[in-house]
Amino acid sequence: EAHGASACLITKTDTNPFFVKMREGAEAAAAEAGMTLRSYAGKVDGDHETQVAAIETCIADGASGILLTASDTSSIVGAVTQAREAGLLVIALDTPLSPIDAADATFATDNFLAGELIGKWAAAKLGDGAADAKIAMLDLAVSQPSVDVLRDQGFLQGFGIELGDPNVIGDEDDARIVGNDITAGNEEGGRKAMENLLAVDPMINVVYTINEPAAAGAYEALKSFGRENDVLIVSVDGGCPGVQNIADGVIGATAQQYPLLMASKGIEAIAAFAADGTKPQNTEGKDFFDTGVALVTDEPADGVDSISVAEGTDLCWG
Amino acid sequence: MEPILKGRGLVKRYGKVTALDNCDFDLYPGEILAVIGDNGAGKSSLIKAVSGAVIPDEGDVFLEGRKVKFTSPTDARKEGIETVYQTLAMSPALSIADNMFMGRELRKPGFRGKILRQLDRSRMEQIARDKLTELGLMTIQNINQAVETLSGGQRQGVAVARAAAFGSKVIILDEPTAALGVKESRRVLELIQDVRARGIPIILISHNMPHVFEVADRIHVHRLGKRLCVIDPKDYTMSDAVAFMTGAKQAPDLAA
Amino acid sequence: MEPILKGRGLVKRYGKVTALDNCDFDLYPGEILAVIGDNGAGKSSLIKAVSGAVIPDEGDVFLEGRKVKFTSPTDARKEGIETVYQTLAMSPALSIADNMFMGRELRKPGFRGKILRQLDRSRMEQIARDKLTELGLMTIQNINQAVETLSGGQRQGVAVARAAAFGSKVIILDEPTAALGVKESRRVLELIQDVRARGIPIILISHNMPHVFEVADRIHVHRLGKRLCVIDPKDYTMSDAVAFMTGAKQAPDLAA
Amino acid sequence: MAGHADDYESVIKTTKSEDVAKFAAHRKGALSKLQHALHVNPALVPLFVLLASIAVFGLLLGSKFFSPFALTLILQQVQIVGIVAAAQSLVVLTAGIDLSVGAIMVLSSVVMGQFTFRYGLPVEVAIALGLVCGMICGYINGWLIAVMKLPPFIVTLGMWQIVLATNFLYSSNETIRAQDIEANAPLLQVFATKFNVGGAVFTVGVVFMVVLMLFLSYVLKQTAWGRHVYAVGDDPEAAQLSGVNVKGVLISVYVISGLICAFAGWALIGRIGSVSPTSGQLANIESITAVVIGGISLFGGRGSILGALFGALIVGVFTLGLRLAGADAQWTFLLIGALIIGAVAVDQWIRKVSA
Amino acid sequence: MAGHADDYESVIKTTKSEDVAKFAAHRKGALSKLQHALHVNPALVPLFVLLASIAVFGLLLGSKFFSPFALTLILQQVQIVGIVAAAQSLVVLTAGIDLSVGAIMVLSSVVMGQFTFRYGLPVEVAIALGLVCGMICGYINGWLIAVMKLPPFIVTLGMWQIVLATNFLYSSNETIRAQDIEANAPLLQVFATKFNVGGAVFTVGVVFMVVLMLFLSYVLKQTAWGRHVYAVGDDPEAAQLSGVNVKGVLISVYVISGLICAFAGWALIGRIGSVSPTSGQLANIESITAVVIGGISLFGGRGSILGALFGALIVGVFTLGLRLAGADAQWTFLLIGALIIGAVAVDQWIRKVSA
Ligand SMILES: Nc1ncnc2c1ncn2[C@@H]1O[C@H](COP(=O)(O)OP(=O)(O)OP(=O)(O)O)[C@@H](O)[C@H]1O
Ligand SMILES: Nc1ncnc2c1ncn2[C@@H]1O[C@H](COP(=O)(O)OP(=O)(O)OP(=O)(O)O)[C@@H](O)[C@H]1O
Ligand SMILES: O[C@@H]1[C@H](O)[C@H](O)CO[C@H]1O
Ligand SMILES: [Mg+2]
Ligand SMILES: [Mg+2]
Repeated sequence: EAHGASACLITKTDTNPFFVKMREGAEAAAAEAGMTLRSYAGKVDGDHETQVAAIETCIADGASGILLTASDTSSIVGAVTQAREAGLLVIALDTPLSPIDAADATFATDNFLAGELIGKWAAAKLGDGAADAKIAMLDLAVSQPSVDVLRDQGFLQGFGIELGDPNVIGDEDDARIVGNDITAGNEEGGRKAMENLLAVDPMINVVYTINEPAAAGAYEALKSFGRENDVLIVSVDGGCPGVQNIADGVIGATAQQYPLLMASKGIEAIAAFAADGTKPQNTEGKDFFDTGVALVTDEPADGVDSISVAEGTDLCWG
Repeated sequence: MEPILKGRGLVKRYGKVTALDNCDFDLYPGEILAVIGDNGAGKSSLIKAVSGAVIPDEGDVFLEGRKVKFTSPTDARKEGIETVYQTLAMSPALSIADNMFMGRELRKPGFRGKILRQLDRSRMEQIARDKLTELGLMTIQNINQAVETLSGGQRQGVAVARAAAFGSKVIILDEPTAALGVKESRRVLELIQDVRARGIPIILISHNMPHVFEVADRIHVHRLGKRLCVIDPKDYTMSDAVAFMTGAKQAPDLAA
Repeated sequence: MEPILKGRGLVKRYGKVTALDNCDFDLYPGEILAVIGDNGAGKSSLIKAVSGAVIPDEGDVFLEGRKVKFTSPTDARKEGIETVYQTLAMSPALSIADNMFMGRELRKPGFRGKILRQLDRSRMEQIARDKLTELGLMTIQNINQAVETLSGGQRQGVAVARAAAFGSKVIILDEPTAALGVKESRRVLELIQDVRARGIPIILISHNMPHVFEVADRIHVHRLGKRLCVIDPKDYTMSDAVAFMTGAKQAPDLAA
Repeated sequence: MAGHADDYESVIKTTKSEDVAKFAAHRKGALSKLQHALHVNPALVPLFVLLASIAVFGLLLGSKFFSPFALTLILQQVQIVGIVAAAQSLVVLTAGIDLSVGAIMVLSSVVMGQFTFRYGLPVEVAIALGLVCGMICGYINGWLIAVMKLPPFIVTLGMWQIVLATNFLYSSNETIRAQDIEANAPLLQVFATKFNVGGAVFTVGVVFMVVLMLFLSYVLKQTAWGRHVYAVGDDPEAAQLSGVNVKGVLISVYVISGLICAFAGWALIGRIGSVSPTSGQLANIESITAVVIGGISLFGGRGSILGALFGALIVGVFTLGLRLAGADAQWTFLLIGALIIGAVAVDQWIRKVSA
Repeated sequence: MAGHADDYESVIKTTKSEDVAKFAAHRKGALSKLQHALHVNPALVPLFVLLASIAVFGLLLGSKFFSPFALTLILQQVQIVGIVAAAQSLVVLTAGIDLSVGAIMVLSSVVMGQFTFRYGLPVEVAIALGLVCGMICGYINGWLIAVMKLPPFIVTLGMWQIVLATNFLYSSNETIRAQDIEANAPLLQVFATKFNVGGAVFTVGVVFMVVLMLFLSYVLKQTAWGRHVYAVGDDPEAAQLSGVNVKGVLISVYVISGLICAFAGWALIGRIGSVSPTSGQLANIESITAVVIGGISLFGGRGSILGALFGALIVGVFTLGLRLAGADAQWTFLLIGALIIGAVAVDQWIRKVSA
């Protein structure tokens, strides 16, 4: 019986609506299972020390399990091992640890796959034009955290661009890439980065963005130069405002993830573990439990599976 | 006669140090009262306590018989008490004119002054220049010089000029001539006498006995944080005064 | 006789202001040289230029006939030139003893001093107390008091005591008695004479003519950034000196 | 008892009509005049650096950089930092520092947005309340600093966290989308309104930044309050003793700073279209950078507010210039670091030469 | 010519044997003694706040908080900030500020790791070079500040960006995994070595932090160099005039600060197991917070370095306490913000009462 047990949710930050939703999902599931939930978050993306301290606190607090979206996927392993040795179930959410089996289980979207989907879609949309596309890459931060790298590289691969080192952003030498800039994952950064790259080449026609706030900012920049209608913006997350932005023509397509699902599944797993020690199983054929990623667009392209904006709206933040 | 400015039972402690130890103090209308005493006797602390610069731990201050509670020098200035502190209280990076008019700037007449609240710089500069010339501070080459570029004596001259220009009820001078040259000191003494002639009483702290005996009407001798005695310079010699303040000689009763 | 400290053609400009205007300067062994002049005449600038506190724009300084280039007061101190600046140069938050021994702290004997580099606080405090007592600065209640809590005069006393304790070749005093009381000033004058008796020459800047005429062997009159003349106090009266320095009277030739 | 024997002081009474001493003026022509100009008006130093960097990038990059397009882009990119830097300058002139500027800006913009959309208040009222929100935050800062006498760094460090957390808690991190604002409350985006002046595109936000700076520059130089701000920054004790209401000045500075930050929040909505609680996280560091590159001393009391405008523009010129020159984000980050040091070194050097 | 008539000064010659003046001592018993103790040794104030907050959380949370595990956990959680705060304290005592501490720490740890793994150097050599790397960064800071006379805020702001970007560029954002380090270069993790003292678990890192603080406290109070650090922070001009080698002191302070940061980088490897180039982004703000909560004045020259240790611990106690009490992250940030202000207010208040 999980009643009375407690669980921890540790996110990268809690200033991102993605994680806010994740927390809401976890809270609802915990309430249902009669468990208490403590949530922790880093101050900024990449704030690794706060996550380590949070894991230690969970151990001190006597929690049964931890849901973790790691900022630094390999450095966190030491703390995670300590928690597991102390008898806690540790589940990685959204971001797999490295190595992936450092956690008891992983409920995640595949961020590389998410990038790949929007890359493929963009290439398909452009058709022959893909050969001489002009691409702006709007990334997250100079520190290049792992989501940043995975999505960026996934997009390029999906678009058909040869990668350099797949662990490093910006080392490709394909002439179609106008440049990379960083957005901090928000509107302000998105707009500025877009402007910078437009100044480099005003004829950019494909814009990859790390997330939907950055995409919204990029759109404002394009709009101020009157180019909002001839540029394809793609993004990742599938948050409700982001999906709405597809309907409004701001974004062409987004790869949708399901933070609520990840969180609720995670809580269920901890509840089960607390009750009788069972551990969750992986998705068939994968080394993690795939909560799925779906491409959302109203302009489906050949060879790329997608769902409509209407479906996306139903599922958004699901 | 009722003192214009009066202190009773003033106490000021700084941690373990007692700077004012139940000290009394009287300034009568129209007089020049000199305050003398050893270094560290508590003279500056006394005038800070009566001018609002420090709030005494105990004791009362009376202005024209009314009990007053100054919580800042601005309060005292509003009552017409103007003080030159030993540290001079100037803003080093600002100009001489800015410093002289700090807190009572002149604005341009008409629209620019009333609505745009624009300062009348040229008038302030002119007045500042005049006041300094009165004091014979003629080596100042540029009225817009920052105060921090003035020599020690020039700086002191500016502070004295400011007090003399604005004091209406009481003017307090804490060692106004300490850094001044012979010529400039003389001008300050003349200025002090001018001010008294205008009917404004003055408190003068000084270690210069000839100056004190030249201009003072009464001399308040301060020792170990309190008023030891008050003497009339016509009845005592400088030697007596020094002997009292250093404790070499028994002081007379408080009288005078 | 060769001057022990000599300046030739010294120039120092601050923006538009010329503080030293091709100034010469001589200090002879064993003498007390007074420097007098109006406020802003450039006296402090002169001694700063010869003690390394400012680097003159032009001109040379000679110590015992050798040309020296001091780039900081430490250079001058190493040569045995000790200066009390007009601003006193104290660290307000540190104690009296810390300030007196700043830059030449005493370490404990043996292991604790040599290896652990531990300071010998009690010895430094004892010495500091002795030096202050010599100066009659007896109102200081606590040798570990921070300098910022001292009265203006007490602070000046500490600075003078420091210079007198450490100067071995030349001691320079820029208005050392400006803030001092009668008793404390007297002690400083006595101290100056003691120091000369030890054979160390002294430069004394002061606006106090009686003091200057009492102790000086020669008087350097400074005016408008240069040496106007040098007079022997036995040949001239105070009135003469004041008249020269203020420009009221034509100065004699440089002689003396 | 005034009779001491040698009445040497009487000599002086005869010499009252002396003239102001005049030293020989030394002038070295044009260079010396430039130096003097720079010395008298230190805001010219960053202006000089700004023009030099525009010239360098212009030469390096040609018309790509030296176009109305690129140059007005820089203005648009620095507008938010520029406005916040105006607030920061006031605070820094009083020897303070305000780490909470960005948080206040964002909270104010969230208040404007949420009050309109969540509570359905008329947009004008919501904006007014957003401005009041900025002023309240500023007042709390000012009160703690002036009355409780706490150090500004600590107060605003604490307020930064408090205001930012409040912002996230209150907004639940929800963005209000640009399209919704455009449809329902376009006044929120008024700072984005564009107009064309000879090929160059300006926005209301840019004009606001420039006018604000000029206005504050006037106030600081030409009014009593302005002089008091300098005096308080220079030596608060001396200011107090010479009759300045130090507490009043400090509180007013922080309130005005809060108000300006709230305006920056409004301008931010114009710039990014939407209301986003995650913006402005670097506004404090960026505004301080602008202020210091602009030659305002962090120790207070020295510098001209126009310098901060030039400082913001210098950073803007470098950022865009380096991107155009092909530096990637990490290299740009590194080079901006070097620029910060370099610009201040040049400033220092010019001042020294001209001193 | 010494003969002026009234030889009033001669009076004094008879009174040489005066005693030190004694004012009536006023004592008010225990409270007054406590006040005096706090006044004389201001580091006691944050210690007092620390003990009070431990007591409060102990009462609130009971054995969950008041266990050897939780209490030693706090020590482990603050060790990095504590070590960096030691470096920061030195700099702040000279009236400086070092924003680059976190970046130097991370770059040094990356150098230690990469030199071992990328170039195959013996781990001892790599560690030594990492320490040298920290000292070089510190030297550059110190040189720019002492010799070029640039403001510390700006220099270290620039260096922060430069060092951090160098770190990212050099490391290609690659983490060196804990397992690899454990297998091949365990010396890198030596700061994580644990030992048990009566149920409480301490690590070498924690001991290092405490010993470092005690050592620096000795050096600052008992050596000439320490007094010079205070003098330079108090009034550099006065220090220069009274014979302190101001440049030398400043440069040495920044070099030592860099060295301590490099040690923090080594300790960081112990703490997180791996070498991660993205760590330490908040170390500057956190160390400054610790320093100021610890009662060291940002204007230099005042405060005790042990205060910084207590400051770091206060933040650690609050953070863990609030987490255990169930506050979520934003509420924790908000309350830590309030704590920062509150702790300094208490400090100020105690000092005022006892002044
Ligand atoms: N802010 C302060 N903190 C601590 N002690 C102080 C403070 N101000 C003054 N004192 C102490 O109070 C005593 C009286 O000082 P005060 O300045 O009033 O003396 P004074 O008579 O003006 O001396 P002087 O002639 O040297 O100016 C001194 O012992 C001084 O050390
Ligand atoms: N740092 C500085 N910046 C600008 N001007 C200065 C500076 N220091 C001194 N001056 C100017 O140089 C001139 C000479 O100053 P100095 O301090 O040498 O005079 P002084 O003879 O010592 O005067 P006093 O007797 O008042 O101390 C003055 O006009 C002063 O304004
Ligand atoms: O990993 C997370 C999520 O996937 C979400 O997109 C928010 O930003 C990233 O940091
Ligand atoms: Mg005094
Ligand atoms: Mg002088």
